[in-house]
Amino acid sequence: MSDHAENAGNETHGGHETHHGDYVRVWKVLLVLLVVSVVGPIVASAIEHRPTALAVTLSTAFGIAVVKAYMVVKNFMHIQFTQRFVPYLVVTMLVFMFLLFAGAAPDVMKSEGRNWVKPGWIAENADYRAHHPDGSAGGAH
Amino acid sequence: MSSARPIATTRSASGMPTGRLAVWWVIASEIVIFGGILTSYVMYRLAHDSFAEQAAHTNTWIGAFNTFVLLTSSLMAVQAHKAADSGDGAKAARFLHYTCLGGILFILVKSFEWASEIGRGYTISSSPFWSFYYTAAGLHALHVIAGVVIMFIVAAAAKQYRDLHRVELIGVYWHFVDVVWIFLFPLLYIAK
Amino acid sequence: MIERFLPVASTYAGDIDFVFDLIFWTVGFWFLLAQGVFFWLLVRFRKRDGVRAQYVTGELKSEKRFITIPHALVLVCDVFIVFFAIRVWYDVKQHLPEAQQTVRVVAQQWAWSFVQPGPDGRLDTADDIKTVDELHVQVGTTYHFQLVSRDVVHSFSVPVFRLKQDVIPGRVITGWFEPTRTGTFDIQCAEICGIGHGYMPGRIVIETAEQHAAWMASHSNREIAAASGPAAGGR
Amino acid sequence: MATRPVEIREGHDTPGHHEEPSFFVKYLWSTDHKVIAMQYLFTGMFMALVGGFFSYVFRMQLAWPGESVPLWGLVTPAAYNMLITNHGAIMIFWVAMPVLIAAFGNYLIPLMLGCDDMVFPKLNRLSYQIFLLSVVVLFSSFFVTGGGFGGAWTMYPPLSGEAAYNNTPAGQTIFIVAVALEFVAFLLGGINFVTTAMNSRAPGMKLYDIPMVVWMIVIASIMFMASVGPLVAGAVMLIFDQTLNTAFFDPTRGGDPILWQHLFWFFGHPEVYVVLLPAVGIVAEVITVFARKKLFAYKTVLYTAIATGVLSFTVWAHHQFIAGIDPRMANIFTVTTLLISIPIAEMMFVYIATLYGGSITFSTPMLWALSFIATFLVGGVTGIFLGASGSDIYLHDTYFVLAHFHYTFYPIAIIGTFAGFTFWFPKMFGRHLNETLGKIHFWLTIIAFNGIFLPLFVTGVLGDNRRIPNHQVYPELDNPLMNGLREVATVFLVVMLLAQFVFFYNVVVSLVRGKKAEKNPWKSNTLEWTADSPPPHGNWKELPTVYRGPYEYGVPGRSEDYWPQNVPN
Repeated sequence: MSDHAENAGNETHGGHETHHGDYVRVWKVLLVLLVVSVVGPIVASAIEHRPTALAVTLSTAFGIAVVKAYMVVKNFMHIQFTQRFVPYLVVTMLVFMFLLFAGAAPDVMKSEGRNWVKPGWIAENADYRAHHPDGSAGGAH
Repeated sequence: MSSARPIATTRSASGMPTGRLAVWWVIASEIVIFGGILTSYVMYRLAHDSFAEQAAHTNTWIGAFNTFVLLTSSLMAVQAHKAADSGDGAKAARFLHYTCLGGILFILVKSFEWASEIGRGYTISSSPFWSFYYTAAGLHALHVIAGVVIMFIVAAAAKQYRDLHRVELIGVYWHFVDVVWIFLFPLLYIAK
Repeated sequence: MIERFLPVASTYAGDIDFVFDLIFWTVGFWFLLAQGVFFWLLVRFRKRDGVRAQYVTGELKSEKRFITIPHALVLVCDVFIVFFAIRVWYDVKQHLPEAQQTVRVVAQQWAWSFVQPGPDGRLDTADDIKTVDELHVQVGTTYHFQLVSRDVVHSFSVPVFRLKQDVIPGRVITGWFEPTRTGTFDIQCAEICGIGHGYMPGRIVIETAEQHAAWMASHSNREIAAASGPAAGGR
Repeated sequence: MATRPVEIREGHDTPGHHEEPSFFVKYLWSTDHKVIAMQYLFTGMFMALVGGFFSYVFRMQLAWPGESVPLWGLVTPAAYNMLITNHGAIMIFWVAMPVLIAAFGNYLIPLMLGCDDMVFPKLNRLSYQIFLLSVVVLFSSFFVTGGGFGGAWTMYPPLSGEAAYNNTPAGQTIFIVAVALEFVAFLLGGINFVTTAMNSRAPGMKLYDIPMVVWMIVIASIMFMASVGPLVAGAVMLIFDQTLNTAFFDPTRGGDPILWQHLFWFFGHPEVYVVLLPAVGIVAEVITVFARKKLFAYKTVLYTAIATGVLSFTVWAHHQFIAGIDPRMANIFTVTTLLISIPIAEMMFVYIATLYGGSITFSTPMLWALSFIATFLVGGVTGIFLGASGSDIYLHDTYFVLAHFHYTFYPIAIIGTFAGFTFWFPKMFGRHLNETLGKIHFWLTIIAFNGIFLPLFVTGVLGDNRRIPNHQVYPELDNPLMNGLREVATVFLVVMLLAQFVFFYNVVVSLVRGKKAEKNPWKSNTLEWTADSPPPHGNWKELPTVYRGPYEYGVPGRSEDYWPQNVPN
């Protein structure tokens, strides 16, 4: 909100002029990306090596979602033709959500932490049991 | 009660038209609403194995089809914006109606999908995954419905060449709804 | 200064009182200074005939000094307070000394029950000693407590220990205390838990080794109902 | 709704549209920002009376447990929980927010920025109507089977998530719906405030020419928008937990109650600053006028407010230190919490420095503003005890916490409101308040306020726990000293509540017989004082142009000691 001081009192309405691009081409790229994001995890499920499969799933599903979202925001919502604070505003909101995640995840996402455990969560979590074969649920460390 | 618009609305000290400015603020406040529920979902998803097992019962093809529908409707919305900018209200209204059609199709597919999920016994109270599945998608669907209703109103005005700048505003909102779905789709359907 | 009104009955109660006192004097000094300056200004610059207010922008470095210097001093005090606060926090909540005894604290609407190991020294065996609203512990012994809730969020508060820890359903939270004096004191619920929240008083009885042994003996030969399992709050 | 039209209109600097509307249209269906401000103000004051009455009932119970309370009767534990829950929720959501943000925001933003209305007048009206609906919904929860919700305003599940635990099957859901509606109202209002402030400033008004109170309300609105989202999502999840048998927060079926606490406090802590900032903004306006002083270091105040706003998003878990979060996280939040004391302390220093070299008149609004600084300092310094994790172990959820946050919220919501109300009363209603009655009201209120909460600091340090209807249940809390202090607090509360009748008497009498107010009775600089008192619909015949900042008092070389923003030279 700092770069519009000089515009005070300016009562015209164009703002920045929006430049319309080739929307159909953007749409075609988006559809290709959609196909990749669906096919990627299917391919991944055929891969034996688990870390590779996970990497393929994550990158095709979420990496491409980010790309798609960026394309929509840029080409359809014309964020680059708004005032500069708008992208900052959007990024700030996302940063706040990341803060929420960072603050809450050590409690909510974990099944155990310093001096506490969630026995119910551990009981249903096969991965955890695989790593802790004694199945102890009561002891904290 | 004044029927005329206040002068305040016509001022533009920030360099941005008031409506466009406001729509971005609406989007900012929506980001944190969806952010709250998706952050919660991601935390639970990463903590529970059962989420992946449950997510395997979702229908990826329906989700993908709905993504296709929303992407296409977004294309229509931006074409409407282009038409409105060139002053062609009738064309803008036509494209807006195509967008509405996309929204309605999305909701119809969604209802069909939900009905079949519920028919197979996966209700909102079946497990935390399904709770999130219905809550997050339901919140999104509510936005789709609201968007369609507003779009019909905007299209009716645009047809008579009134308030053409609104075409862009509803379009920006619609693209945001699209972006939310772009993230919901892999989160709910693909991550198995 | 808390110790003048409330007995000190755990090893770390004195440390928590110390943090309180430290903050009290540091912050109290600042508070009185600020209020003193504030009221002095009110008297000194009250409206008088023929005297006009000065024009001070506060943008000059020489003027800003009056803000930035106290500001830096506040920061120093903050660092000081953070250091001691975290040291005590680490000691009480984060660090867990080796336990000599373990007791399970089960909270429910609206009662406390306590499960202690019987003569075999282990929980979840047939000889566990279960008591309701009364916890017997031995002075000078390091206890671990496992907090379990059967229904809603409660809070296990023992004022004489300066100890408070919420009891969260679905979690087993472990903490510790070491009583340093004998006597009978309050256990309170410090988190609203429904209509009976105000009516779930527990008592902690801190006993000498002999008294505690006698109490153990009087309870261990009694037939005890099956103790609650570790997942009592989770399932 | 965000799609209000923007169109270029030629030669539009004379608001035209003045047909005489009917009473209904003029006062109940109006889109005029001043009328909506009044609606918010009076609804907020009414709610303050309700919240105040609730506090009277439960303080009587605390001082003399088990005895019948006049005007209420016996206080059952269920009623006690309902009273404290709704007292908290009403005072925050239905008093502090509507009065400080919505009422003053609606009234001052267009007037101080020199425009004729908000940018979205109909959205503004809708915002108030939704707010009013939320009031009605909240009240309806008191009369359903099981009574009003009694799980504390923080609504921690599982207590709030299941009727079997809280015994208010209908009240629990209605309560959350009311809160959610209130959020919607303020989201709409906030978008309006922010957009108006960004776009509709008078010609010539640069960012640093905006009066501080407008900045504060705008920053508060942005903070509200940025923080409330997760709680809106959380409220939906909690309502589904209650009604659709989902398990978002139910630990027995894979949920986690701590998640709610994070979602709630992620909003809850910024919310403190959301209501604080408008109040300090009001105080800035009042002290500069009555000390005839330029605000000391305008930019510093602004930057500290923004710093506070940003930092307040990083401190929320200090409400949860002992609530089962990982103890390692508490260390991080201790550091951030003590960090936030720095911008707030700086802001208070700036206000004190503003008084230096002034020519201070002790009028009623000035007394309120000064008492804000004095009492808020108490609230500020006692917060250090609670932000420091080591001492919070003991003090958490005691009356020390309660006294601490009443020493912040009372100055904010009550003292700040009275400062603003008495200051702008001549502008709002065109008449002066009676100064003598105003001072009687001030001294009674401020002394009684300190009389209520200073004893509660002591009982808190001695171990008094919150939300317990009868402390005699606990032997350690049942002694003559603590019982005596509780009685003192209650007596002062009754005095304070009775003192408010002086205020209402003063308002009514002054509205009818008060001295007529001229345009600018306080010789103030800001734009609202250049409009008529009270301003007509459209505010000005010709909208003002701005030439300088809002705090040019006592400029050397001028014959007058003030220099209004709209005067060319």
